[in-house]
Amino acid sequence: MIDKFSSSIVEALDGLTDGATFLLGGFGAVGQANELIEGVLETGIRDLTVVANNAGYGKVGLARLLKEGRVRKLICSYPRIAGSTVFEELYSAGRLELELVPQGTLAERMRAAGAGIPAFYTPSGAGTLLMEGKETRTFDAQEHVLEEALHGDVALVEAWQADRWGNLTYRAAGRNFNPVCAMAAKLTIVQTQHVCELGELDPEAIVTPGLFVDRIVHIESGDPQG
Amino acid sequence: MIDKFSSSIVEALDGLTDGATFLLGGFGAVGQANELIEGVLETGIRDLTVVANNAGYGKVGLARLLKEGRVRKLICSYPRIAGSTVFEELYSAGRLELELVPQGTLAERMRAAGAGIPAFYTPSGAGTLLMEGKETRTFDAQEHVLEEALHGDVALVEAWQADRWGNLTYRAAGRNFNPVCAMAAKLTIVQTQHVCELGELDPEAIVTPGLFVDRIVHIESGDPQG
Amino acid sequence: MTEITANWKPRSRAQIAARLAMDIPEGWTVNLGIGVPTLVADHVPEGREVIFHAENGILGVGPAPAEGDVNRWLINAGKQHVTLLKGGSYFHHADSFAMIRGRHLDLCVLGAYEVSEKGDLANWARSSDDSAPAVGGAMDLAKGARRLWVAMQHVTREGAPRITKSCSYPLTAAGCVKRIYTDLAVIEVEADGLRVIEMIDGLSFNDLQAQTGAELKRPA
Amino acid sequence: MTEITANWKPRSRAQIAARLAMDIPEGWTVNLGIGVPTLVADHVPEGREVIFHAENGILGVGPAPAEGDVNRWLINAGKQHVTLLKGGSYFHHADSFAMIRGRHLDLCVLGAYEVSEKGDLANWARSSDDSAPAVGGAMDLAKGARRLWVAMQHVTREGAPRITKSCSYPLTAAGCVKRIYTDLAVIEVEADGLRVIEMIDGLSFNDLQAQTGAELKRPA
Repeated sequence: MIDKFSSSIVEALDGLTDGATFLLGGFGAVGQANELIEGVLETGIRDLTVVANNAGYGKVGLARLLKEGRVRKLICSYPRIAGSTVFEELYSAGRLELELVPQGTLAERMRAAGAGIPAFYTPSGAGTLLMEGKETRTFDAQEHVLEEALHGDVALVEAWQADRWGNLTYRAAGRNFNPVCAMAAKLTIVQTQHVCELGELDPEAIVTPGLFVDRIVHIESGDPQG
Repeated sequence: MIDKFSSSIVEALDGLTDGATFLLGGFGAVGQANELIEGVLETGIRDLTVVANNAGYGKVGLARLLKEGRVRKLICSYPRIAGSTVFEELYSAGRLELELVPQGTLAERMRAAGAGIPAFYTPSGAGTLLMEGKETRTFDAQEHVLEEALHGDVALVEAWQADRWGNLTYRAAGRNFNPVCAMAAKLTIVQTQHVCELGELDPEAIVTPGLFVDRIVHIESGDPQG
Repeated sequence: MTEITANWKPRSRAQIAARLAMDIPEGWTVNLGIGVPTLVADHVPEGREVIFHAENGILGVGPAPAEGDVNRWLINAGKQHVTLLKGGSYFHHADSFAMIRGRHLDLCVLGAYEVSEKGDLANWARSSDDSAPAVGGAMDLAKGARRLWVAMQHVTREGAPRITKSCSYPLTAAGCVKRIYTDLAVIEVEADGLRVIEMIDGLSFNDLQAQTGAELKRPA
Repeated sequence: MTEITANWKPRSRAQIAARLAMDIPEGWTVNLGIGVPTLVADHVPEGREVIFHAENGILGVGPAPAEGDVNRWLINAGKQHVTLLKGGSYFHHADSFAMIRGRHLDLCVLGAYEVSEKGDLANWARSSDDSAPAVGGAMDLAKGARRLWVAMQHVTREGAPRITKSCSYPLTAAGCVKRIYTDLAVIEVEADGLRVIEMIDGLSFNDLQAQTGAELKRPA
């Protein structure tokens, strides 16, 4: 019987290695898999590349991972951390590499990775500092930038509901980057607020079909704090 | 008050012109906006380019439009028509231009059009007859083909439920190409089996948000026949 | 900057937002940036249905919730708690930016550090080595929305013009701004330069020009 | 073709499907092409959970419905009526092919006109000017699935081999086939050629080789 549930965070995070690229769902405080991220901290792995919209929110999750010096490089659209100076301190001190990516390009690069599209052209960012050195091409008389798929070794996702096949739903703005991260990693690990029996989720309303999910752990983390 | 409902097929199809490119949802007999397509036939417009997975199903909808000689070019993945020889006769007689596109590339080209991506690379079809003359490029030691966005002037979509903002749901395999077509056309026209009050559709389960939809007409066409 | 003897009172942030909101027709889908743009939602004239998009995956964003009635899962792009209107929907980030990049938004309203006479926008970094650069969705919105209006103060706190011949800060996108709503005026970016559409009561064209770093054309 | 005195009986279509189904481990996500591949779903060993994907937007495809209990909105890629298992889900075509192209399917089983000794697949057109060419999702599946197995008759109705040195029909994709299940044998496409894994009872290696258009290696 297919059963993707792990009995603990430790089990769900088994096998992670130094140098891995992590894709983190979440936007602001909502939809962050903070317990999994702090579990990564516990594993002791380091030299990580982290892909996330924000550089953490508040002082939990990614903000802690950054503060503990585990992250070598951040690929991010909006790295300022509300209520924290962790990012700015590390970045100013040259202890954190930053690749700043327009938010839509960040999402689309992960979607492309998940969809087997190695590269695509986008108008976003054309003619700006962020695109210096990138290949460009004109379509419809407008400059476009060639952007490559952004793959992860591991995705850490927060879901609202999950079943044993790995089917997921999200809650309101908690959806954000989570379904895109789930598509784009070799190993997708989910923390879910609720566990459902197979067949309980409406097939018309499943957002992430199970084939994108590898491991799930049930964590009732409650409402986002932020 | 925003109200995208038209009172008739004629009203919903107002303003269509010769030479337009139509994107048609549907796969097999399921999710075909047959009543709108036959409405297009009634308008008398011709010289159309039609983008659809199949060249119609049975002898209704697109099969009729083809038979009446209104279509100049078909962009399609699987043009054989079950229970009909319309396509083969026209194509063999040189009276219909055909652009054969792998099914996933067809879907992704429309999704790209809807998402403001002018072109992308895909492995599908690389090294085959269908890609002769197309630009290619190697990523990860594998040949990829550059495919361009496929825009429509008009999309004809069949939905299960719709509200006055144009939010749509579909039914089972009736979803297929419909949400992708809805994204990719300048004018998206929907026939819906059911009409809902605003707020009646679950915000977590709306498949096509209203901003992709221009006009809706209520047609209880019943179950697909095929 | 030039000393100006004022017999006029600049628009408040709320008044800038309200003035801009007047120009949004019924039925438009609109994305609002953080700052003054966010206030636009509160000033859409009664009975006019406008649909607000938040790039973090919401269409049909409603007003801030009543205190004690906050859904902590429901925030806008500025991370403020919001509500969802009837007819609203949720989607993921790639779908959300497909809407933006695919030109499905009628309007985006953004704040700016600077806008040039060509409609160039600078609103994401103070310098090329900003200590905390943060672009968010601004570049996607600037390129993707069918039209981009800016809502901002006409001059900096130090009195320097924000509307200039060219931007000194790193660009968000070139030639994207169609209209500028400030505390002093409404200005259209036309192919051949900046046309004043409206000035606040009591302000002379010369006073406005004096606070603007690019040549203005008089109201038509 | 060589006349063969048979003391063996070729596998039926259902038997080919059943033999292939034996090799699908629990938990795989599998797409089945039309023809013999479709039959695979009916032969997964009891109690082994395998998830079937249909490229028209279904994950968790179940068996054909009982007569009189058909949901006419629920068809597979071959346009046959199917059911949905508990745990099944629906999605649109771009998402469906994202799954395929993005290498999220463990296996795809397709029919073929021909397979070459390099694993080239030809299954979509009989000639470069076929009067009704129809590619469907074959090219996406051939490139996208993590592994591709072919289920087909070993020879054509006329007795000509379908497993050949190179394909005479237009290619679906080069070098994509990993294993071939026919009415006579199971053959692995290895880097240096075709390795026979299994033959049906009573068939000699030489008999099999005689019906194959490329050199076979004996079972290891």
